[in-house]
Formats: sequence, C-alpha cells, structure tokens
Amino acid sequence: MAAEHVSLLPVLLIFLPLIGALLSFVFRRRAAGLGIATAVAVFVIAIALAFSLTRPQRYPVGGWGAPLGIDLVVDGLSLIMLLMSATVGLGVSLYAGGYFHARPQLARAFWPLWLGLWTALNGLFLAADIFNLYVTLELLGLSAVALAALGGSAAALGGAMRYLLVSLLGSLLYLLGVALLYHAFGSVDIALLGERASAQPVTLAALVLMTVGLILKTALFPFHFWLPPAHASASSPVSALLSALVVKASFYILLRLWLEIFEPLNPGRGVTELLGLLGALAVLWGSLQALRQTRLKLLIAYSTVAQLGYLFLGFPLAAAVGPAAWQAVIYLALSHALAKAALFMAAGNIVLFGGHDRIADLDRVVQRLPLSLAAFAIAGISLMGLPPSGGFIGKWLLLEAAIEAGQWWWVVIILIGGMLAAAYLFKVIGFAFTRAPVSHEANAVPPVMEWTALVLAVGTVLLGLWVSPLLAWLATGNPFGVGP
Amino acid sequence: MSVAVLYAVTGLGLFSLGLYALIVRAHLLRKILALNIMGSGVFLVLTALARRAPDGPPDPVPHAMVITGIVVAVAATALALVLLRRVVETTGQPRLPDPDSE
Amino acid sequence: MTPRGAAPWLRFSVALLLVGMFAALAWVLLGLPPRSAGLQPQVAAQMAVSGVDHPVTAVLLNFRGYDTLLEMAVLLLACLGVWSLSPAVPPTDETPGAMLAALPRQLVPLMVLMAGYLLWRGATGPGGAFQAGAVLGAAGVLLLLTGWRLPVRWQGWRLRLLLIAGVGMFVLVALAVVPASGVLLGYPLPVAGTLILLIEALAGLSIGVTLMALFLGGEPGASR
Amino acid sequence: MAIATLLGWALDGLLMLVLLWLAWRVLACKGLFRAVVLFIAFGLVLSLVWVRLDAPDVALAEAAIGAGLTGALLLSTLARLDALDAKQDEDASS
Repeated sequence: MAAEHVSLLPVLLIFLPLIGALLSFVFRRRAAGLGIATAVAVFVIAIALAFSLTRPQRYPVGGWGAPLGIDLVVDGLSLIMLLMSATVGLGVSLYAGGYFHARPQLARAFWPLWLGLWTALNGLFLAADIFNLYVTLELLGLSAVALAALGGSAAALGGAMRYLLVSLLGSLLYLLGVALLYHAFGSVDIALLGERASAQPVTLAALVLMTVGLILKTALFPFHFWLPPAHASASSPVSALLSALVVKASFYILLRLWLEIFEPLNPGRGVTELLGLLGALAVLWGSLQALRQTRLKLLIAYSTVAQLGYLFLGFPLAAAVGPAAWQAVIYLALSHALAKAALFMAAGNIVLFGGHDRIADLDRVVQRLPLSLAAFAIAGISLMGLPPSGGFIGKWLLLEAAIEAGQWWWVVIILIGGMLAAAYLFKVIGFAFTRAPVSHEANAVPPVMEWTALVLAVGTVLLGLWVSPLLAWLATGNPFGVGP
Repeated sequence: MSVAVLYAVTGLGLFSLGLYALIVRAHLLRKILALNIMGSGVFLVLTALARRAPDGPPDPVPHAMVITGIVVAVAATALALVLLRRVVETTGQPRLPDPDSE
Repeated sequence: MTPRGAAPWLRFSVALLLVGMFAALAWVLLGLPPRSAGLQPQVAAQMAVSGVDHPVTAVLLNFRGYDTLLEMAVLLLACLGVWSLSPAVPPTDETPGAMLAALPRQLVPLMVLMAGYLLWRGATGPGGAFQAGAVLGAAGVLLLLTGWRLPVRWQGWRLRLLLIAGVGMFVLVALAVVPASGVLLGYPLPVAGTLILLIEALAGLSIGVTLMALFLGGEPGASR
Repeated sequence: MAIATLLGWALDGLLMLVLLWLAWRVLACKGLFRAVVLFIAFGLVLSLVWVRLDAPDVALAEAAIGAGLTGALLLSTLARLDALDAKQDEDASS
C-alpha cells in the first residue's frame, strides 16, 4: 500500500471532533467539558501539523487511491484554513463554555452540533474529491442551520429557514456540476479532473453550476440577502462561527476548483471580471448597509457581506498578476476570521450585559465592559485595514497586486471600503462613550467571554507581525501554481 | 440518442421545474417539495448516465452516490419540516418573513 | 391562508431563464460520449479484495466508505437539529385501538425479518444497511402511528447510544484497522467481509432508530 | 425481440412523461394534501425508473426512504400544521 510514511495528523483533525460530537451527545451532562477538551486537542494537532508539514501530503482513505477511492490532501492552503478553524474554534469553544453555562438546555444541543460542524469544516479543507466535498458541504450546512436556529426567536427561526433553503439550493447546483464532471471525465478526484478536463461545453456548464451554487453559499452580492438575518439573529457564539468560518468554507471550495480545474482551461476574462465586479459591489453595498444599521449584530453581519467581497477581487487580480493576489486574499480571509469572531463575541458580551444591541443605547459600555470594547476596537482596526494588523497586510498585498496589474479601479474600491468600515465601526465606538437617555439593567459577563474576545482580537495584530512564517506555510506545495 | 441520455434530460427537466417552483411558490412546504424534486432530478442525471456502459453492468459508483444523496435528502427534509413547523408556530405564517421588515 | 406567489413579470422572467438553462444543459448532455463505462472496470477489478460480492455495497462500505461514514453523521446531526428545535415528546399512556394494535403485531415482526434479510443480502445483491435501516424505520413509524411509544427505560442515554451506534462503530473500525493496514478504513482482507457486516448491522439499526426519531419530532421524554 | 425492445421504449417514454407530469402537479396543484400525496406517487414512479435503469439498490432506497419515510414526514407535518391553523382560528374568533 502506501510506501512512504503518511502522517495521521490530518485524519485526526476530522475524527477527533467527530468523536467529541458523539461523546458530548451521549454524555450530555459533561458536554461542555468534552467539547472544550476536544477543542484544545484539535488546536494542538493543527499546530503540530503546521510545524511538521514540509511538503503536501496525499492520504488515500482505505488505501485504494483515486479514482476508485477517496483521497485527502493537505497543502499550504488547506493548512492555513485548518489553522484558521482551529484558532477560531478554540476561541469560540471557550467563549461558549461561558455563554451556555447558564443555559443548559441550549448547551446540550450546541456542543454536539458545533463539533459536528467542526468535523465538516476540517473534512472539507482536507478533501480532494468533489463528491466528498458535497457530503462535507451538507454536513456543514445542516449543522450550521440547526445552530443558527438555536436561539429560538421568530427572527432566528425565519433566518435559519431561509439559510437552509439557500444552502440546499447551493448544494444541489454544486451536485449537478459534480454529476456532469464525473460523467464527462470519469472521476471525482480534483487532481485527476485537472489532468483530464478540457475546454468543452460540459466543463463550462459545470463551472457555471458549481460557481453559482458556491457563491450562493458564500453570500456574494447579490446573493447576500440571506446572510444578515441568519448571522445576526443567531446566538452570539454561533454568529461568530457562521461569519468567521462557515462562509469561508464554500469560498475555499470555489478557489480549489478554480485553481486546479477551471483556471488552466482559460475560461476567459469575462468570468474573472464578473466575479471581481460582484466582489466590488459587495464591498460597497455591504458597507453602506452596515452604516445604516441601528442594531449592533446586524451591522457586524453586513460588514461580513462587505468583507467577503474583497475575497472575490482575487479572481481578476490573480488573472493579471498571478499567485500574489491569492496570497493577499487568503491573508484577508484569515484576518477577517479572527476579527469577525472577536467582534461578534464582543457584541455578544454587550447584548448579555445590557440585554439589547441597539447601537444608540450603548450607554457608556466602554467604562463598564472595557475589555470587550478593547476587543471591538482592536478587531475593528484590522477590518479597516490599519497597521499593525492582519487586515492591513492583506489589503496592502491586494493593493500591490492591483497597482502591479495597473487596474486602479480596484485600488479605489479597496480604499473606499476601508473608509466606510472606519465610518461604521466608529459609529459604534462613539455611542459606547456616550450616556444613553435611559439607563438599563446590567448583567454580569463571565470574564472568560471578555478575554477570549480580546485574545482573538489581539490575534489579528499578531497576524500583522508574523507575516513571513505564515506566508511560508501558505506556500507549502505551491497551491496557487506558478507554472508547472 | 440513447434512452439513458433521455432519462438524464428528464432529470434536468425535474431540476428546472423544481427550481422554478422554489423561486416562485411562497408556501414553505411547497419550497421543500421543490427542493426534493430538484434533488431527484440530479439523482436521475447521475444514475441515468451511469448506464452508458458498453454491454456491461452499469457503473455502480453513481448508484452509491445517489443512495448517499437520498439519505442526505431525507435528513435535510426532516430538519426543514421541523423548522417550518416552528416558523408557523412563532409567526403564524407558513412563508419566509420579509427580510426588510424588522 | 394560501400565500401569494410571485408577481407575473417575475414568474415570466424566471421561467424564461430556466427554459434557457434547461436547453443549454440538455444540449451539453446530448454532447456527452454515448458510451462510457465510468469507474465500472476499476470496481470490477477490485471486487475480489473488497470483502463483499455486490458492487454497490463494495463502493458504499469499502471503496467510498468514508463518504458513507460522513453521511451517517449528516443523518445523526439532522436528528440532533430536530431535537434542539422541537419540544420534547411527553411519555404517553395512550393505548392503541384493538384494530390498530393488531396490524403492527402482524406486520412489525415481518418487517424486522425483512430488514435482517436485506442486510444479509447486501453482501451479494441489492440491499444493505440503508435499505434495511429504512425498513426498520418504517416498522418503527408504523408502531408510532398506532400510539406505541418507546419504553421509558429505553429513553435517555440508551436511546442516544442506539442513535450513535452506527457512526460510532464505523469510526471505531476506521481507526482500529490503522495499525494493521497502515491506512484509515483499510480493512485487512481476511476480515473485511466481517467488518463490513458488523458496520452494516449497527448502521442499519442506527438508521432505523434515527428515522423513527425524525418522525417522532422531539426528543422522547426529555425534560424541558 | 423487436417487440420487446419497442415495448421497452414505450414504457421508458411513458415513465419519463409521467414523472414530469407528477412533478409539475406536485408543485402547481391546489391543496397541500394533494401535493404531498402526489409527491409520494412521484417517489414510487421514480423507484420504477431506477429499476428500468438497472439500479435496484437505488430503487429500494428510494421506495423506502424517498417515498415512504419522506412521505410519512410530510404527512405528519401537514397534520400538525392543520392543528396549528385550527388553534389560530379559534384564537382569532374568541
């Protein structure tokens, strides 16, 4: 069978959370403890994988190998995504330990669902097989929807229902693309498809179906309509997971398919320009909508719509200048994950503290929840793209790519997006300093919830300082393919 | 043109009909039915084209994929139906709330 | 009560768009090579070392067993989602009518027998864990329809253990074979058939119970 | 032989048309109960199609899960929705 030694670490990243989900379901009194233990273990294994991975690895499940069996692949791109989910996942787990402590009914549903979602995420980032990706997508979608509905309010249920319909529609469009590719080229393995696929109508049809399905799930403008209600009305740890991680998963699949199957076929400038244009519109529309919101969590959710837009600028820029644009995009995705998780956690603390999230009535939270406000402000710096932060590095790399490509219009979009982000974030911070006309109840916020928000926010600063090791990890196995 | 391909085209027809109803019909139960019919359409494309094997038995891999798909579909449908029930219980409406009305 | 549909202009443009999509995709399908064996030759070549004699079972439980494992997790998580969303089903003292009670008494043992047969048959012909589980689930639904409820002592952790038994056994086998064969889910050939039957038996049971639980809606007997 | 082939073609053509017609009725007919019943019929016809396509495993899964259990789930949901409606009407009239 496999002659060379293959590390079991990637497999553990899928199976540990799955086992954790099963155990926390059966032993529900111990669910929180089991969940946090699993989260720590997954985090440690992801770090160990990062330090031990020197070249990309292919893992044939069952020993069959593609095309008959299913392979798992880990390279720099999957590694960065796994690290992202491990970091945010650990943070959210600790935060959820505090958040659900007083809500045992919700806790018993939260832990197995969240660990199931984590299984799906890690499985998705490691998959090398488009049908296996479909199964992980469904696992991800169903657990995300169940988590989004957990709050139980009319808004949460309606948001979750819409999310479910969109998610299933996206999966079916994707699956139809899988059917076409399989029957045209006799394999569902991404690498084999990359070798066999040629520029013909069936490939183009699959490209269109899968791209539409995946941008629906990634909430790219104009398919963003489902995201703000679902993300804003979920309970706060869930909002953090959905915005930081779940929407990145479908973008990751799109990027993989694009890099390994579709881009080498040169589908034409039209496709990349269109995706870039939608991304630019998402940046503008999402930011303007965020500015209009009167509720804190909706504002953060619209900011996600805007920030996801930047990721799609990678398509036209990579077509012009190559892998540098994708480096920038992945850096932005990573920074956004940490920053957005921190923002939703801080917002969750504010909601818990004051019992509402009306921005105008924040009533001097800065004095009363200084740590959460600090987390909000630091994460905000990264979202605006100011130094020293991961968001700054990402935008800087993206600007460089745009200038090198001589496409100044993307530069304008990136700068306007940054300014709008500053405007909507300062609006929140401003109200946090002022006294509201009516004062209100105040509930104690467990310290762990404040600290996890702050640590993740500080993480965005570290991303701004640790640039070269991260870019070196990302380059493992040359995922963005500069020539053969 | 073989029967297998015609069945696959029928599958596309089911997919398109389902998608039309998913967009146009407002009642959530109708939308859930529409998604199920779309799913059946995709399964039909997968299975029908598996029978293009020259004289041999059909390709079993798509059959396995479709069985997986059927189980996933019933899981999704069960979750959707419970959500539908809860939406009706909380809002009194069997349709999606208007996203703009806060 | 019946919700209004979309506006006529919207209906018309959607219909137009979808007719276009259908035509384009149909044209694509007609352009595919009329003959293609897909992966059938590869499956046939490896059947001897798969541990079973039926190709679809070999693909589901061996060649692409990892998909099936994750798919059972999907079913389990859907059940979890359903439980988290709906109120618990209280223990009932409802007694089914004589006619309704008689029907399942005849049918249920027959269906359980059929499930067992399908499971065993899966190794050599059409059948297997999913079909067996579905028949078991249908028997359960029939019982539920006549007012039968799970005995109280089987609620709680015992029921949850039944629900996870399928995925749990799959995970256990997947990891347990690693020292022997060096890869995840790489069954050593002499025991491949036995391991597959073991996984299928528990998977069928779990699927049956999960489908029953999905039909019941809420978690039986859970305190709220 | 030729007659058998011809009959096969006719049966296939009929199944395709019935499938499309049932799908259209499920999505367009008046009344949810009727739609659900038609959907179950759709599942049963579909399992015949799987048999015609030499996919007996899929046919078994479809008949048991696709038509049977999905149908049962849909019917029980419909019953609960009707109960909810009735309750709301009472609330409104009181």
